Order: sequence, then structure tokens, then C-alpha cells
Amino acid sequence: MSQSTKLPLYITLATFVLAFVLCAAQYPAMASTRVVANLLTDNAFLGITAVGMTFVILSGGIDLSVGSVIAFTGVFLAVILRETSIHPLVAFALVLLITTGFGAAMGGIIHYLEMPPFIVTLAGMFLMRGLAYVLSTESVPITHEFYDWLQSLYWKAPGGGRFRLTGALMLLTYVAAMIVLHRTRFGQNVYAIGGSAQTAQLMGVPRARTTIGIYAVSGGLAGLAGIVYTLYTSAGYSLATVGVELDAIAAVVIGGTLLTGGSGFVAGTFFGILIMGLIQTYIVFDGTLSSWWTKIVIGGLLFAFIMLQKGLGWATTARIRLLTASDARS
Amino acid sequence: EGETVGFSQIGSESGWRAAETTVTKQQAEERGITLKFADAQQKQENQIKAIRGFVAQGVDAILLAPVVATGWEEVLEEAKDADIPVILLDRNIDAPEDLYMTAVTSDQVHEGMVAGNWLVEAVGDAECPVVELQGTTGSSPAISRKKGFEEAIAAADNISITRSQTGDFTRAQGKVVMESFLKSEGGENICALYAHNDDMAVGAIQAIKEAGLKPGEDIKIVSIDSVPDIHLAMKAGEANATVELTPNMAGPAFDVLEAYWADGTMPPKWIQTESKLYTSDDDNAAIYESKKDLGY
Amino acid sequence: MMKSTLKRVMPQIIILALVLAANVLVFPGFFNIEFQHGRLFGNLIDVLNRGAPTALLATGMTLVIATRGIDLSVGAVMAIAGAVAASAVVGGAHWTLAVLMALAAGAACGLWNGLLVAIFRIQPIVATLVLMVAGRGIAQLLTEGAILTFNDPGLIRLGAGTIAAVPTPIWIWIAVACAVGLVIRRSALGLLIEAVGINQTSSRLAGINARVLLIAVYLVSGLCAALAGVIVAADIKGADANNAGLWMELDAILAVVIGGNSLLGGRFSITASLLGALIIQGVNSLILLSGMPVEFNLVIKALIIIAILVIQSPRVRHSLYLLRASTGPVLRERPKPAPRTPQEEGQS
Amino acid sequence: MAMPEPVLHARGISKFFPGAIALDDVELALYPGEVHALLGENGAGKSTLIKCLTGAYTRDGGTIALSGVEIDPRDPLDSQALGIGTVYQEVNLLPNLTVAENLFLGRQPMRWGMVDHRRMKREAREVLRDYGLDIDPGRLLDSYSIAIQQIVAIARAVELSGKVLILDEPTASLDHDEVKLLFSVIERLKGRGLAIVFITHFLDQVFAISDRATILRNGRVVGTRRLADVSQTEIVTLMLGRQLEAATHHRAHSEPGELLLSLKGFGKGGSIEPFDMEIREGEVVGLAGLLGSGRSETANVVFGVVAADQGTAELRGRGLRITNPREAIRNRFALCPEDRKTDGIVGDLSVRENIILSLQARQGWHRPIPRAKAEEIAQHYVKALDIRLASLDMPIRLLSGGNQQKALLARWLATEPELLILDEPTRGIDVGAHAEIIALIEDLREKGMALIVASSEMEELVAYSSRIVVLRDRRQVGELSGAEISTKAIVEAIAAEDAA
Ligand SMILES: Nc1ncnc2c1ncn2[C@@H]1O[C@H](COP(=O)(O)OP(=O)(O)OP(=O)(O)O)[C@@H](O)[C@H]1O
Ligand SMILES: Nc1ncnc2c1ncn2[C@@H]1O[C@H](COP(=O)(O)OP(=O)(O)OP(=O)(O)O)[C@@H](O)[C@H]1O
Ligand SMILES: [Mg+2]
Ligand SMILES: [Mg+2]
Repeated sequence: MSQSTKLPLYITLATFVLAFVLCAAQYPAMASTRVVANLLTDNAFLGITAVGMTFVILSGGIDLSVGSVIAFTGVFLAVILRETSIHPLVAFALVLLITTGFGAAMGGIIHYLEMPPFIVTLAGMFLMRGLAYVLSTESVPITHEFYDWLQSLYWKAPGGGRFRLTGALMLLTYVAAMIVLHRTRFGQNVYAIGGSAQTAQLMGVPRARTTIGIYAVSGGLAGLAGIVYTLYTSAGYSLATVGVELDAIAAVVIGGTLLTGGSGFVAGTFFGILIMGLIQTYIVFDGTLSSWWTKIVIGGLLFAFIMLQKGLGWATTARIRLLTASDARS
Repeated sequence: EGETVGFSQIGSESGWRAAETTVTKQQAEERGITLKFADAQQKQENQIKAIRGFVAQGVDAILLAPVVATGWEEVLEEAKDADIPVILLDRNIDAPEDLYMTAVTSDQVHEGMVAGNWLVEAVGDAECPVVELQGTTGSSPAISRKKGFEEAIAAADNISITRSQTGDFTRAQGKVVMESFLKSEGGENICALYAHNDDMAVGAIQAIKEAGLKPGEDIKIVSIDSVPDIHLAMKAGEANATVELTPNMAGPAFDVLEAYWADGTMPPKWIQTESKLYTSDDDNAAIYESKKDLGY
Repeated sequence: MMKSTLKRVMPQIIILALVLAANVLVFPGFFNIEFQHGRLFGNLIDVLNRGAPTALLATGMTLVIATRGIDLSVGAVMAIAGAVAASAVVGGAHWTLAVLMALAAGAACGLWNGLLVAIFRIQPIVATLVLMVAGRGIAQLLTEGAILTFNDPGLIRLGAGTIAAVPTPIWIWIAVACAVGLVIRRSALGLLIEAVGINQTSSRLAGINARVLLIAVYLVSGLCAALAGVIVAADIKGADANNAGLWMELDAILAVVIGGNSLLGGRFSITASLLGALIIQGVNSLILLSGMPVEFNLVIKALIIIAILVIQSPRVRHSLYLLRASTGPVLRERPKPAPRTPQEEGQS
Repeated sequence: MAMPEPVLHARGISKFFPGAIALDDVELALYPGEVHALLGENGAGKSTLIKCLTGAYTRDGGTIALSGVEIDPRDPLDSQALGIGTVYQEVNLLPNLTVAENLFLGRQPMRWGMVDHRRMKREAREVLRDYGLDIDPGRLLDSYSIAIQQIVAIARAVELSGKVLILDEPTASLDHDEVKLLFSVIERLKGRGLAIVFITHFLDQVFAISDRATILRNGRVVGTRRLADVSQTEIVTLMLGRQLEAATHHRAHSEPGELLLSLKGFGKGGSIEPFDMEIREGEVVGLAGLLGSGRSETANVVFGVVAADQGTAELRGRGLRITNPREAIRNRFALCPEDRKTDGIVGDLSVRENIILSLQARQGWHRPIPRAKAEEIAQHYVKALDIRLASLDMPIRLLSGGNQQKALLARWLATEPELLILDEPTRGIDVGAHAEIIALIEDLREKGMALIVASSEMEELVAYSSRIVVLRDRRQVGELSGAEISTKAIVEAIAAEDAA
């Protein structure tokens, strides 16, 4: 990819670094390993979800079901570990199978019935949340030594920060996603479909397979995020992660991916997640905002980021146009 | 002496919670405590983030109003490692007791029972079909208040729940669902309404009035929370009873903290707030006046 | 003209009929309407009455979606408008003034969205996400987090009152929908909006003022949302900034889609969206009347919606069409619809 | 030449659309090493036939045999795998991918199971060099002109075609040099034994490169001819089903009328250098130049698509500022843009609505054109321009390319402009219609309309222009008028600057 397409990525990165420095200047404690470790651990499940969302948005779609899928995964795991004696790893495999299959089914409906993703995944969102309720309305604790063992895997950095397994898992997911998106045919097909599904089809991109694959990835990663969420809270709760889909979409967009599809980077999403985490950490450190000001500030920061990106985008395209113009003249 | 306390609040989903936030801030101010307030917008993950943020900042204590009972071990362990006492407000959690200093809560099952007992007493032997407005599906008050109420009326054969739907703890849904109850059961076949919170009851009262019935007489109304507007309704004879859930959970919590800071006194593990029953016999006008400025 | 509209909305009418029939199945008295205490009273009236906010939102949302946009902020705008109206009457203003102020607030919100979309060219879903997040905070700022109760009979009448024995919200949504529909179809606005939704560049080059048009549709959406917000607040005699209109944007979008309108913009039918809103309300009523345990609410709703959407999907409709055609005069086309040709697609 | 077995043999191909029979029992046989031209009027069914062959459309009847084996490609992927490479009408590549990625989509070079980007770029550069393009394949396709995109599309199709290469109007947006280059590539492929289908409306090109031609009319094959055996007139007669009137000659121009528009130092930084231009009523100003010379930019800046940032304009002596198309239209300007797909048609609207769109936009939203009136206007132009369609209510995207172009012309004529700017008005238009449009331009001029026409076809410009402005590198470099006008003079004007 050329420099100019990577620009939004660099802009996002620069924004994050700048914002972090500003925050740390105001609250020196924010530069501690604790805060850094927290950024990773606390956002692990959201980060993983956002990877799947990046695939979907790159292809020009959207997946509103992820929050519900996470909740369903949690409840499913909690209930199955309570009711049966199967090993959590088996349960993980089972739940990943279900969520991936669920994603694939939505992809199939979107492709074969030619229905808009927004609506199909909205119905999926109702369905998964509903299924979670049916499994259990109460929050179900998970107690299993394997869970305890997984949770005990962390590296305590000097300064008290705990780098946990889930954070590492998130990083791993990003690396894997980068490889898939930029180094495999499937990844290229995702971008192609995002550019224009019809043209991609005329160019020989297997549209059905790719669409189904994309939503399967999103469903599967939401399942993985669900597993991470159970590790995070040791419980399954049907009311958990309401509205997470919007957080994930916001992170993807802040990361510089176009909602119209075809342009963006999963690495951008990573910084999008970190920026959102930073916003929240900052609000906690500040600690004086009322409930409503919290919302307004989050909305305002979202707006500020989008405008900043827009502005930088305009500035650079104007420059590029000037450059090409002089090219043509020379 | 300038202690800093972090307060992780669930959100501001109801008037009661807004009042709790207001009271907590007032209490902190009165005692010269710096309060760091974090609104979690209904999300557990945000609460966990907030707690981790408080730990990273090195606050002197943390107040936590947990959105759900499970999933706190890990983060509370981190607080414990950092020697920061944690006090739970208004709900208890499923976690080893050594992870928090104490819990200042009401007993939500008990609240449901108080409401149920009142109804049992109020109807006596008369046949009484009850409709129930549940809280948000899956939320812990909805589950506990349902359970407590059912236990209280279990013994009374004449009282039974005929319809039960969720009203999401909101006035609007309370009204909508009550409208539907009135039609599907017939207003004359409903003897009482039990609502998991006052807001839904207030909505339902309006639905009953619009259907041409007299709330409080034709249909008895009992609910929980004791927000100002329900006292207004009780004063007008449109509601019959409410069980108080005090928004002042922070007061006892700060008392505990101050004692602990002073000489290391450890409190008991559970400080139960009173679940007081108010009926139309009380001076509802006065109660309304006393509550109306608390930010409900 | 009339006939073609009827043909366009036929699927929605059939689905609505099916949903209402299902209601009768679980509650035989569903169609009973009585005259009680000066107002019509019955489940059918409830569907029309309770469908009012969704119907109002869907009216504005249809226009926004026709331009290839989306408005996620309507729920938050409802909360703002309710809060504005409530604080105005509580502050002593006449209720008409309060309503006007609420509408002004809605218009301001719409204008904001419109500016972001039309002038700053931010993708509609993100542009309106900003107000969706912040708007509820603004509403809470106005009510300070509490439910702001009021007792102004004029204002309450808008939500809980009746006119000629029929609940006021029904009059309001029908009037607004008719007004918007008439203005759109009696003027060239419909055509221009569709053109902008299908191909904005071409439209601009053809001399259409796409920017003003875009701003206008978001404005209308804001106004509709404000009206819905006032109704919801008036209905419960209080502005509940936390819960008013929560997740309503999804219902509104769903109504538009059930109405057979494409999220990719272009051709639209407000009538069909309104039927979509009634279908959703019919499903809600079905859930309430069925008396099933609450934990099944969402599953039932999801399954019904999926069924409706599948029936409506272009693919299935095409098959049904062929099925019908195969009994009539032979239509020589294969079951598989031709993929869109390269020329066919607009810009993406 | 003893005919070997055909590589591709399609028989009895039929395709029906609601209200139209696009193809009826069409037979097409392609032999190895031949260039087979597919000819026909706009809407004759050429593109539809291609799509049926490659599986982009499901055909309603007929069989296709590839090297004697019956095949049934279900989608373009299928046919690609079978060795049939295709360039569809209008560029169909992905603007959001790089040139290299476009070239190699679906068959990226792999290394250890992963896409080898470096090799891909290197190979892309090599492939494109064969087509005379020395561009950075790592840049987004979007950053290059339509012409370059077209060449990339051709290169891609060529790389993909093992047996058959299909080119649907590949030269519509190419310049002479690029066409020449394309032909040398075609010759090379021919040598390799590929069968090539070539669709175009330029008959000279047909005769220059093709061996045989199949002519379609109204979805039926009206004949297959060996080009060595026929004359151009015969082909045209077959296509049109009638004789084409003698080509229009440079008609004597009547005296131009009053001065309409005068531009001084008009320009836009980064787009077009400042220029002066005057145009009178009853005058056609031609814009000539090579690809990227700034013809379209000139047209766009006059119409306010991009607002000029310098210079002044006067309309009938009164000062005027045009910052957007709406103002231009209000001043009775009209611009028929170059890229009809993205800038012209509103695909899902009916032909009728597309035709009245600008008129309606000018009248304002509150004064809708009554249905009957719209019908009448549309009907009028459909007849006048001979637009082929099943019904006025059909979405314009379903029209064939050339007919879309005519419908767009109708849109602008309906606004009765005083200044009509046409950017490549004859692109993709068949010979019959071509002559009609030239006649139309002359007619309009006679009626006193002022026209600015940008075109790559110099003969055409010579035919109708009163004056010709020559552009190069986004700059006006010369002006020819009256007797000076000739193809040679234009070429010289361009070349003279080249030498300088
Ligand atoms: N999907 C469709 N539905 C209905 N009619 C169609 C459809 N696609 C094409 N047509 C019609 O089929 C006919 C053949 O179109 P086609 O695009 O094959 O013409 P063409 O020969 O390629 O013309 P051109 O030279 O203008 O490109 C046209 O009349 C067109 O309107
Ligand atoms: N060699 C080139 N390299 C990069 N971009 C080019 C090149 N030639 C042209 N372009 C781009 O292609 C676009 C077409 O240029 P313009 O419209 O001015 O040319 P034109 O003379 O109208 O040619 P035509 O309309 O025949 O394509 C311009 O925006 C220009 O930036
Ligand atoms: Mg064609
Ligand atoms: Mg041009």
C-alpha cells in the first residue's frame, strides 16, 4: 500500500501519542505501567471484537450482533460449565463453533437473500441476546480451576502493572488479522468487496464465500471476545456488553477505516481502541464529571477525533492534488 | 483531612440512582472528602476500568455500586494488593469476603417480602389476582424483588400472580405494559399491582386512570424505592404502599471509613439499610417535601 | 397513482394483517373497541397509539435513508426534546411555547447532523453517532438526571389526551405523515431526494442542491424526533432523559426496512414505513398479550422479524413472483435473477 | 485458411429481459488466432452477449462450447478459470486497491502461503511496461486517469485469458497512441493463438485489426463477414438495416451572432492554467488535445464543477461568477459530462425522470413538472434522438451504454441552454447515432446555441467546430479558426508545443 493510503493510520497513531503525552502531563500517574497494562487488559475483549468489526466494515458491511454474541458466549460457557463437567477448553471450542456458525449464517443470509447487513445483524443481535436470556437471566459465576489457572497467568511489571493473558491474546489477534488481511487472498478479497461488491464479482472474487467468511470471522472473534470477557469477569451475564457494537464501530472508525468499506487498516483499529480507552481513563482520573457530562465529553471527543482526521485528510489530499498537478506539468 | 475516595457508580438510569449519586456527593462534601466519581454507563467493564483507574491513581478508598454480582474477584484483588479498602454500595457481590471491607446494602429479597406481606395483610381473605411489573430482565433487583414477593404470597392461596411482564424499570414501559394487562385481563379482574420500582408504578397509575378505573381503590398498588412521586400519588390515594430503598448508602460507608482511618476499626461485613414500609397512613406530603430535592 | 401506491405497499399490508391475526389468536378480544369514559378503548387503538413515536421517527428516517444516510441520534433527540418541553412548562412557560421550544431543539439537532453530513462530509452513521452519545447527556443535563415531572394539562393532552375520543398521538402522527407525504409527493422533493440518494455526484451536476436537501432531511428527522419526544414525555407526564427513546433509533430503522425501503438510498415510500412501524408495534403487542415469560420476549421478536425480512428479501420475492408467473402467461426468465450489471451499480 | 475447430462456439444464445428480447438465437464462433469484431447499434445486444458468454448474466437458452467441450460458466470467476479474460464496458476495477493488486486480484503470487507483495509489484511493473505505462503499481488505482485505468483493465484481462480475450469497447476512452499500443498487444496475442472479441463503434479500428466481424441487430445476428471481403458501407448497412446518408460535410457556418460568454484569465490552480476564451451565439468551440491535456478541466471550470479561483467571466457583457453547477444552469449553461456512469446517470431513476431532472432542478422543488408534461418532454427526445428503450419507466441503468449517453443529452437539451458544453459526446455511440449527433450539434449551432465540445476525435471536431482550442498539459497552446481547421493543423499544434 502506498504512503497516502496509510496516512489515516499515522494520523491515528500520532493522535494517540499526543493525547497520551497530554494526559500524562496532567496526571503523571497515567504514565505508570499500571495504566498501560490496564489499557491492554480492560480493552482486550473490545479490541478482539473490533478486529472482527474491522473485517466487516472493510467489506462495506456492519455487524450489530457482536455485543449480544459476547453476552451469549458468556452465559453459554457459564451454564455449560455449571451443568456439565466438560473441560473449559472443550467448551471454548464448542462456543467458538457456535458463534462462528452463527456469523456464517448471517453472512449467508446477507449474501443469498440480498439483505442489508445492518438489518440482518440487528435481528441477530435480538436473537443472541434473547437466547442468552433463555439460558439464564441471572448472572452465573464460573468456578473452575482451569479458569483460576488462566487468570493467574500474568506478568507483574515494576510499578504494579499486571500484563495478563487476555491482553496478549488481543495483541496476537491483531497480528493474525494483519497477516490475514494483507497477506492472504481472503484478505485481499475483503478489500475488493469493500471497494465494490459487483465489480469484485466481475473480477472473479468469490463473493458468497468471502461474505460468509467475513461474518464468520466477526462472529468467531466475538465468541473469542466472549471467552475473554468470561476470563475478565469469571461469570456469564445476559445483560453484559449492551451497546458494545457501537464502541467497536467507533473504534474502527477512529482508527481511520471508512464505513463505506474498502479502505483502512486493522492496526488503525488497535489505536482506535487505545484512544477510546485513554478517553475513559482520563475521565476516571478526572473524576469530577457527572453522569451526563461523561456522555457529553465522550461524544465531544468522538467528534473532535473525527474532525481532526477529516482536517488532516483534507490537508493531505489538497497537497497530493497539488503534487500530481505539478507532475503533469513537468 | 483531605482523603480521596473513588466512587464507581453504575450510571444514571433511574431517579433513585441519581439521588444516590447526589447524596454521596453531598456526604463527601460535608466530610471534606475528595470524591472521584466515575459513571459506568451501565457497563461492568467500565466499572472495572474505573476501579483499575482508581488503583492506579492511588485513592484512599473505593466505593463500588456493582452493576452485577459476579466478576469482581480479579479487580478487587488488585485493589487489595494496593491496600485500598473497597466498600460495596446497595448491592452485594459473589466474592470472597476478604476482598472488600463491608457492604452497605438493603436486602432486595427482603424488600420484595415487605411488599408481599403488606399485600397479604391488606387483602385479607379476599380473592386477589395480582399483576406484576418486573424490572429489566436479568437485573439483580428484578430477580430478587420478584423472589421475595413470591415467597411472601406463597402461603396465601387467595393471592396469585396472573400476569408478569417486564417494564424495564421505566415509567413509559410501565404504562404501556399496564395498558396491555388491563385489556388482556380486564380491569375488574385485577386486584393489585406489584411493581418492582416506583417509576413503573407511576406509569401504571396513569394507565389505570385512563382506563377509567381508580388506582389505589379498584386496583391496589404496591411498589419499591419510595421516590418522591409515589408519595405524591399515595397522598392522592392513587397508590397504597412503597418500600423504601434509601439513597443514602454513602453515609454509613463514610462513617465506616472514617472510623477505620482514625484507629483501624474494622466494620461488620454487612451493614443492612432499613427497608421501611410507607403506606397511605404516613404523612406523604411531608415525605415528598423532604425528598424532592435529593435529585430523584 | 393511488393504485401504484397500493401495489407498492401490498406486502406490508399482508404482513400487518398476519401480525394482527396472530394477535387475535393469542387474545380473541383483540379487535374489540369500546367507548369508555370519553375515549375509544381497545388493543387496536393501543397499537395505533403506541406506534406513534416509531411512526413519527420512521417518517423522518425514511427521508434520511432515501438520501443514503442514517440517523442514529433520533432516540437522544427525543430525550432532549422531552427535557426541553418539560423544563419549559415547569419553568412556567405556556405549553405551546414549550412545544415550540422542543421543536426548535429538535431542529437544532437535525441541523447539526445535517451540517456534519452535508458540509463536513462525515459518514452519516458516525456523524449521528456523536449526537446519539452526547445527546442523552445533554438531555440529562437539562433534567439533572432525574425524571422531570410536570402537570400542565395542555402538554399532557398531547401524549395522554384524546381528540374526538381518539388518543392525540394518533392524530399527530397521521397528520405529520400526511403533511410530509403530501409536501414530498406534491412537490418535486421526492424526485430530488431520490436522485441525491442514488447518485449524489450526478445530482449535483444536474443542478440539484444536494447540500441543502441533505440538511433538510436531517432537519425533518430532528423535528419528527422532537415531536415523538414530546409525545413520550407528555404520555408519562415527565421527561425521563435516561430512558426516553432509548434504542428507538433501531425500531425506526427497522420500520423503514420492513417498509421495503433500501438502506442504500433511492426509491422510498413513507406509507410503507408507517406500515412497518405498525407491524413492529403489532409484534410488541403480540409479545405482551401472549403472556409468555419475559425471557422469551427478544427471541420471539427476533424470530418474527427474521421471518418478515426473509419474506421481503428481493430473492424470495422474486421466487414468489416467478411462482405466480409460472401459473400465468409464461415469463421466460430463469429463477436466478440476473446479477446487477456493471453499469447498474451506483458509486459506492 | 482452413478453419480449425473453433475455440469458442456459442449457439442459440437467448436472453430475455422483462419487456425486451436482448438476444435471440445468437451464434458466435471464434477461431484461434483471430480478432473477431462484434458490431451493432447501441442496444443491439453486444454487451449482453458478452455477459451471457462469461456467466455475468444467466442466459435463457443456448449452449457454449470451449474447444469442443460444452461449458456453462455460472459467474465471471468460472469463465476466468476456463481461460476467458474479459474487459467489460466501462472500467471495472477497484479504485480502492493499488494498480498491482487490481492486476493480480485472485491470482496473487504467493510465497510460503502468503501474498508476496514485492513480487507482485515487480511483475505488475513489468506487465504494464509492455503497455507503455511507466507508473507506480503501488499507488491506488483511483489516482490514475480513466485511460490508464482502462489500460490496466486490459492488461489484467490479457493476463487472465488463456484462450479467449473479450474486449467491450476498450478504446472508447483511449487516445490514438494508446490505441496503437493496444493493437500491437492484440497482434502479439493473436500470434499466440488467442481468439479475441473486439467490440467498438470505431469502424476504422475494426478494419485495422479485425479478421472477421459478426453484426448484431436488435438481438439477432444479421451476418458474419470476413472483413477482407466487405466494405465499410456494407458493414454499416448491415448494422443499421439501412443505408447511412452520405457523411456530413463541413457545412458552411453562418455568421456567429452576439458575444455570449467571455472569459479572461480564467483558471483554477492545480487543475487548469488561466486561459482566455470567447464564445458567440451560433458558434462551436472545439477543445482538442491529448489525454489529460485539460479538456475536461476546461469544461468543468466553465460549468463551475470546480470553481475557478482566478480570472473573470462576462455573460453578455455582464459580470458573472460561477461557483457551482446550479449557478451555471441558472445562467442557461449545460454540461454533458464525460463519465456518464458516475457523473451522469441517476441509475435507479426512470429514463423519464432522468431526462427531466435538470429542468426540474432549475424550476425548483416547489414547482414540480406534471407527469403528463414530463412524459411529453421525454417522449419528444426519445424520438428525436432515437433512444432505444422498452419503456420510459425503466431505470436508466438498464439502457445500453450508448442509449444512456443519448438520454443524458436529452436531459440537457430539455433545459434549452444557451451554452451547451459537451464532454466526449460521441463516446460509445454507434455510427448511425454518431452521424446524428454531429448533425444535431450543427443544428443547434444553426439555431443560435453556443457550444463547447471536448472530444478525442479530431475528424469530428474538424467537422463541426467554428474554432478549435488546442490544449496541452492543462494549458491552452493554440487556437485554430475558419480555414485553418484541419486534423493536420491540430496535430501540428500539439506537436509544435511538444518540440518547444
Ligand atoms: N437488466 C436489463 N433489463 C432490461 N433490459 C436490459 C437489461 N440489460 C440490458 N437491457 C436491454 O438490452 C438491450 C441490449 O443492451 P446491450 O447493453 O447489450 O447493448 P449494446 O449492444 O452493448 O449497446 P452499446 O453499444 O450501447 O453498449 C438494450 O436495449 C438494453 O436496454
Ligand atoms: N499521465 C497521467 N498520469 C496521471 N494522471 C493523469 C495522466 N493523464 C491524465 N491524468 C489525469 O486524468 C484526468 C483527465 O484529465 P483531463 O480530463 O484534463 O483530460 P482530457 O483532456 O479531458 O482527457 P480525456 O477526457 O480524454 O480523458 C486528469 O484529472 C488527470 O489528473
Ligand atoms: Mg455495450
Ligand atoms: Mg476529458
